[in-house]
Amino acid sequence: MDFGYYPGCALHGSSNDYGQSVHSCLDALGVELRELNDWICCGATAAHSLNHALALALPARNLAIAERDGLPNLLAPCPMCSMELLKAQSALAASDDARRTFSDVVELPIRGDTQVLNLIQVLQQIGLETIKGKAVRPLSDFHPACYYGCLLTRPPETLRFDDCEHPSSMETILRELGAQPVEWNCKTECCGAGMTMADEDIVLKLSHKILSNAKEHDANCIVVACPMCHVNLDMKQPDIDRRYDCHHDLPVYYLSDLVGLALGLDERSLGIDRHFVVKR
Amino acid sequence: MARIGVFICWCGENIARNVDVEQAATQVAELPGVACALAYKYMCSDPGQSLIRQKIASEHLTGIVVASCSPHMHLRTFRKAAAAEGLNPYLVEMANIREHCSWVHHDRAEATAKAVELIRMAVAKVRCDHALQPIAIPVTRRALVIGGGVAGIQAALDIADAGYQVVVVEREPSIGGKMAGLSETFPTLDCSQCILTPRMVDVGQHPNITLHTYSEVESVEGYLGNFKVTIRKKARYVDVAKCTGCGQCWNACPSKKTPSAFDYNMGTRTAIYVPFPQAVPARPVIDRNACLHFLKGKCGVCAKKCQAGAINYEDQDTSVVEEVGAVVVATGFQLYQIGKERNGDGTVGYGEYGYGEYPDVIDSLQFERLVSASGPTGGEIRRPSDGQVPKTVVFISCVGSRDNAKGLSYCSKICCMYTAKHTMLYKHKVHDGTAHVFYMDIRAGGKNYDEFVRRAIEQDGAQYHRGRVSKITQENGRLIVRGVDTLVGEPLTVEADLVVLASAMRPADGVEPLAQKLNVGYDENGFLSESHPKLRPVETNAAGVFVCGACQGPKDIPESVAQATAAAGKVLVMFGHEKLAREPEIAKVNETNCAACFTCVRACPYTAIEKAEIRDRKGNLVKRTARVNQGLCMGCGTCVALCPSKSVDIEGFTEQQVYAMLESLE
Amino acid sequence: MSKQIVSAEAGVFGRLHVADCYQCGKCSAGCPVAEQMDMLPNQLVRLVQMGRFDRALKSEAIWKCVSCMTCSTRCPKSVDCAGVMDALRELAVKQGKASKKRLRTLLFQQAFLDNIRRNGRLREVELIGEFKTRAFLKDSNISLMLSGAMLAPALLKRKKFHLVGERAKDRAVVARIFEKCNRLAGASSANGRPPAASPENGQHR
Amino acid sequence: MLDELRQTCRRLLQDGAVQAVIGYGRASPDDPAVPVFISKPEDVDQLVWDDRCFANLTKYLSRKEVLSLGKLAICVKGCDERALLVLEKESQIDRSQITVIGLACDGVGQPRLAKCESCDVHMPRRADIVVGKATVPDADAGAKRYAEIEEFLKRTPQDRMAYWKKELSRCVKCYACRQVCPMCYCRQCIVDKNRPVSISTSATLKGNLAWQITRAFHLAGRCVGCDECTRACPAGIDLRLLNLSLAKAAEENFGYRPGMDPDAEPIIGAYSQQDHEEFIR
Amino acid sequence: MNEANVFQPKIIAYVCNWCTYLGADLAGTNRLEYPANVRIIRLPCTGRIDFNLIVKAFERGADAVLVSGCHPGDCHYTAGNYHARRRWILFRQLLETLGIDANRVHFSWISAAEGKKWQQVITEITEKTKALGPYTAYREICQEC
Repeated sequence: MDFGYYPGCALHGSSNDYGQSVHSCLDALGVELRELNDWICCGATAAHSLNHALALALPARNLAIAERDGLPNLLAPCPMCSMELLKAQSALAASDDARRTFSDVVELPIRGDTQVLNLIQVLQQIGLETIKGKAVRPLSDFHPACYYGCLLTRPPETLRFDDCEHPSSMETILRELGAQPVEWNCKTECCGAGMTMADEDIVLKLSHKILSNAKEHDANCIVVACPMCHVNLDMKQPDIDRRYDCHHDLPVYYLSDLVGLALGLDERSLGIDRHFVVKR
Repeated sequence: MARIGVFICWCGENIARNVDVEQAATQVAELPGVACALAYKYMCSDPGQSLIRQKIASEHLTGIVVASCSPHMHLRTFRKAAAAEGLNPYLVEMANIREHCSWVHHDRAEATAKAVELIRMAVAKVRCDHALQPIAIPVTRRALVIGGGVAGIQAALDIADAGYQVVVVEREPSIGGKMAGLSETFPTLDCSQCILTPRMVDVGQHPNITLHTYSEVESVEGYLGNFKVTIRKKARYVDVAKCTGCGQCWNACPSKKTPSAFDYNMGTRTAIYVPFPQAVPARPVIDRNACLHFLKGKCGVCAKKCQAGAINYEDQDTSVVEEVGAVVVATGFQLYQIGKERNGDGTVGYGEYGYGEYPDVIDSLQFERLVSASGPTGGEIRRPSDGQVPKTVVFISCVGSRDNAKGLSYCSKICCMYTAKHTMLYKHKVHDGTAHVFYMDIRAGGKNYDEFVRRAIEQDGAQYHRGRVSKITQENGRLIVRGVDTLVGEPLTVEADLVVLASAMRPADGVEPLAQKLNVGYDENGFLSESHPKLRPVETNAAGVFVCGACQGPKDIPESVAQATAAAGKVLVMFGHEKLAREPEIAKVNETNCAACFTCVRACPYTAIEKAEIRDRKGNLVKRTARVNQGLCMGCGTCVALCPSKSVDIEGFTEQQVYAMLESLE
Repeated sequence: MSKQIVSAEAGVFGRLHVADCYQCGKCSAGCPVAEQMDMLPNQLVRLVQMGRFDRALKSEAIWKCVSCMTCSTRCPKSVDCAGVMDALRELAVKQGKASKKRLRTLLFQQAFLDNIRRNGRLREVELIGEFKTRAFLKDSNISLMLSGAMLAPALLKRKKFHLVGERAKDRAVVARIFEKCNRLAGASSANGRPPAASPENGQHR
Repeated sequence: MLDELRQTCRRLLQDGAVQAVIGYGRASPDDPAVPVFISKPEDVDQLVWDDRCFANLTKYLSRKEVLSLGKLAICVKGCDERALLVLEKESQIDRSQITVIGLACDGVGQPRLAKCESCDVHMPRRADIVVGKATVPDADAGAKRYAEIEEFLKRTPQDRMAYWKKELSRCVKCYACRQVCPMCYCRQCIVDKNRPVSISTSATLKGNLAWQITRAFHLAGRCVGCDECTRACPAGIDLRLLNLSLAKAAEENFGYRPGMDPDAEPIIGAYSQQDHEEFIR
Repeated sequence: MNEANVFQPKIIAYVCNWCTYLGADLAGTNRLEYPANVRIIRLPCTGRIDFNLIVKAFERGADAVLVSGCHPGDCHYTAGNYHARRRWILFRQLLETLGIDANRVHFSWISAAEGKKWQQVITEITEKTKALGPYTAYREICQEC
């Protein structure tokens, strides 16, 4: 089984630990990732805030490359990338005009039928039974709060993934691997996302709320499937502790981290040792 | 020689604004056969109609065209006016220059040109009209009422009291409907059961009423005045004739844990049960899915306890056929199923409110049972999760209604009132409690209605916040309600012990297949369609079938009852005649030309065409032909399109008329 | 002025179903940053409905929005409230009306786009440097300039970024995409940032 | 085979099982066979059977003067026989009163008619008496059934219209197509109605087109493909194409071939909720 | 804007009395503007709409014809629209064979609640027909009388 792979800027940059984790984990599952040839940035919030056309064109270029190179599906582990790709795709699907215009803009013909997948969907396609079959270490020590953030499920009509108010797909996978996910209330609350640079106060406040709620519901770690969520909850956690005078002390794992651990990989090969908050 | 009068209506400014009515009159006056053409401000008004009548007389008109609104609006009106002056009403045609012209085309020249053409078409049509006589059909003076809620009860009693036989069909084991489960009613706060149960008893005991409970309409045949209705009586496993309603059986039944549908799952019941103590008939049924006898093949306690020997485990569904002349549909409503109904793209509505996840988030009918003296808590307000008395309750309006994205686009109309009532009932029982209401608008039109809502706010201190709630979560046994008060422009979070969602009213399950059996139309939401929103509010387009209550649209008890009486009135008007007059715009076979291929017989949706034989005086077969049963034909014209030799035609829409209209086009 | 915008922008906001909003406030109720907004999302939609772009464009709230899309997801009328925020931001920049106080978000986003235009992919170190310099030049806020500087060693230690970063190979096509999109968006310059975007210019009107 | 046919007919007439036999006879040696109506056993020698017996004789079953001959036997080829089933479904004949003599047939005409090339009913299947033996049709005979129309439909719409304009401009409204069609049994044809005139009676292109549309569509789901209309047309218009296109539509959309399956419900005057409607907005 | 210079197509709409006619009424009640090119001929049901009417409309110079009625399952007469649908399936084949432009014969289901759809359908048909131009091919046929 192999998948097309669109890492996006984050996984090649400051969230390369996520990239490492995804690679190691899927490798262990016998999945081959075929990275998109000369992909470009999806534009993220900046594009859709400042230039509507650009917000369609940048992801459209990537979709067109995937079509050109014969990749029927594309794993985009970053939900921002994945949402931008899907948004472009549904805009393209909606009108012939748009397809023509943007084929012209991105200088490649585009149909818009690539199947864009997030990390959870890839794990689902690999199959719970397969993963379980390869697992060697139960995750029974882990009581994760599974955190979906905004863009894994929103906007629902574009993402068409899980229940946008009460998602449970990560819990399903982790529970199968022996973890005991907690029920909590901030699964889909926003952590402040792209405001990390521009407005740190918002990020600290929102992320603090999320960490606190996870703790109140007896989680001993948080699981994410998003590089931005990880930055805000992990890298910013020391700042949050300082600002709000508390000790959350909650390690934040990528979903692929925990699946990788269950598969018997060590923390180092998954890049967990490079996180800011480490398990004591 | 045709002498057609054309009457062009201004409809105030509605038509005159975009159509130059005077110019149109001048132009159409030139058309062949037009004797006079004139415009007037309001043609449907009394003076307008008088004008038409006067011209019919003075100009010796042989047909008239009224160019005004949709024929669905006023064709009847103008036909009546013509008839009053002695002109056959079927010599009246309309040109729809309002809905199809002035309201949709804003270029005056274009609209005027089109109006003239529409009138020309109508003139062409009316020239081919001929006088028709209504068709007389016999009436069975016996009515069927479908649904035994307050509307059905009212309609049945009114008809029965007038001296006619009524058959009532109710799907549940008892009549009473939703009202039987309500606590107190707005705006008087009188007890729902106290008003309703005596009426239920009246139905049960009325000599003119035949009651089929736990029964459903299976099929409907026939037509206006002559329906044959097959009713399926579901197996009760209790012989109603033998049973005395003593209660020994349900008191002894060991299976006690079935959620009570009557209590909206807020309480439990036994496997053999009456839905509520005041049930009519006060006879139990056995729920096969809960009964140990059926599930495990043992038990039989009820049969042992029953001294009347009324328990019959071998009972089967049976069918009865009732012949009736009129049908009243009063199938009522159900609540929008929060979190269970899917919108267009398949997402489930209102996950954000946690209904079904958090036990203390309930809907309004569940709250009714919670405050009802006959409810599972005996009228004490105790929340489902832990039985505590909730000190803060949040009521959320417009759940499922006025919500195109997740629910139904319409306003459910009664929720504002019942929510105000709920806050009052709550405050009357929990004096130190706080009731918050999140609302978008307060719609309290009705006698003493707005006063009632003000009382909830001013006297009982309900906290009303204008804004919708975005999310409900649960922390430490309390519900965190994240809303907004748009009037102060601030987000607002309330910690509540209980949340009540004012869920929308929508038609009861199964109304659509029923409507199809009855040939009654319904709208996209499943509400049954009345013939005319203003002038024929309880009639339907299926002759002899009437509607009342919430199956026709959201409404409260007084309105339902009023409409039920209106429907009963219409039935009685029908029953006041020995024979009924039917619109003659139906199919007619040219029997001489008919080649008797009988394609029409195969196609007719009403089996209204039969194979007939024409014989000479000696009884020899001359020819065979198709023939229309005037009582059954509804005038759809399917036969006309299928007949290769056009040996069948439909009055009012004849081949000649349609071609004349086409020919008249420039 | 506002009338002119209405006609020019009616299409954009029309597509977002702004007219359908009946002001229930659910967007504001669920917004994670509503408390920090000078104007609530529903109020902004109302201003757009009224054609009062002057007020809406100046609001800080549009720059507080974290694009989490909770508003659009829960809107009972399917108004794309998050899309309205995007459109307002785009318009504010185009008209040079972006709130001075919220300059930083805008500067960040512009620096972000400039970075992609040049490199095809984001080069984080370059972006941070550029953003901070631009921000410092605008508001001389030394603390932002320094903040995060302390983070750098920690990130380096964790090998969490390349000092140089990577680039797409075919950068020419990226530049052309930017150009074409600017033309599509009706902007006059080719960098995702029309000249009028400078907030000072906006203030002089 | 001819002897067998004559003997069969003679016996039927002698026994009084029928009062008349409708069959083929020869008027002149060079022309196609003509219908003959044999009432006397001694006249059966007038009957012929060869590959010039084109006519579909079922047409005469709805003629008053023929019906007045008494109980009838009729000679049909496998293709003509399908018409009997349609007429029966449409209450036009009482099958129990008619003796059907089926003629085994390997095709008529020299060269064979187009319809014979794709014929899959060489042997009549529901005749009371079958005379002769025919070859078994090729397994793929049916595959070529719509070849001509499929070929025609490959042309552009403009081309098709131009074709019909040219062809129909020759039509003289002689109604021979109607007169020979066994399915045209209306007592008064719609084209002969004058209130209203739905089809212009003059032999102009407008009237000719309207007439041919009407004729073809009235045969939708009914035409058995005997092609008598085409054979009868003095202007040589290939009416077969129109009939074929509707036969194709009937088979493709509803799996229905008129006159083939006595248990199949006729498609006109019936419907299915599953009928496709991708063309409807 | 000289109207005379702009081709104004003639569109004839055969609609059923109970769904599409009421849908068009609703478009009026809601003041939904659309081009004035359509002429409605009201018939009880799509079941009544014969193919001859479509032919006749073209003979009378129509540039496009619309046939519209109740959605499947919603027929006021329960099944008229199903009969009609079946006929149209067959009739379309005949039109194709004759080379009659399928872009000029339109079928739709428009319910009494779909005023908006009526507006859209009429607007689209009008625009489409304007783009196609007058139906000269058929007019030529008729001129030869």
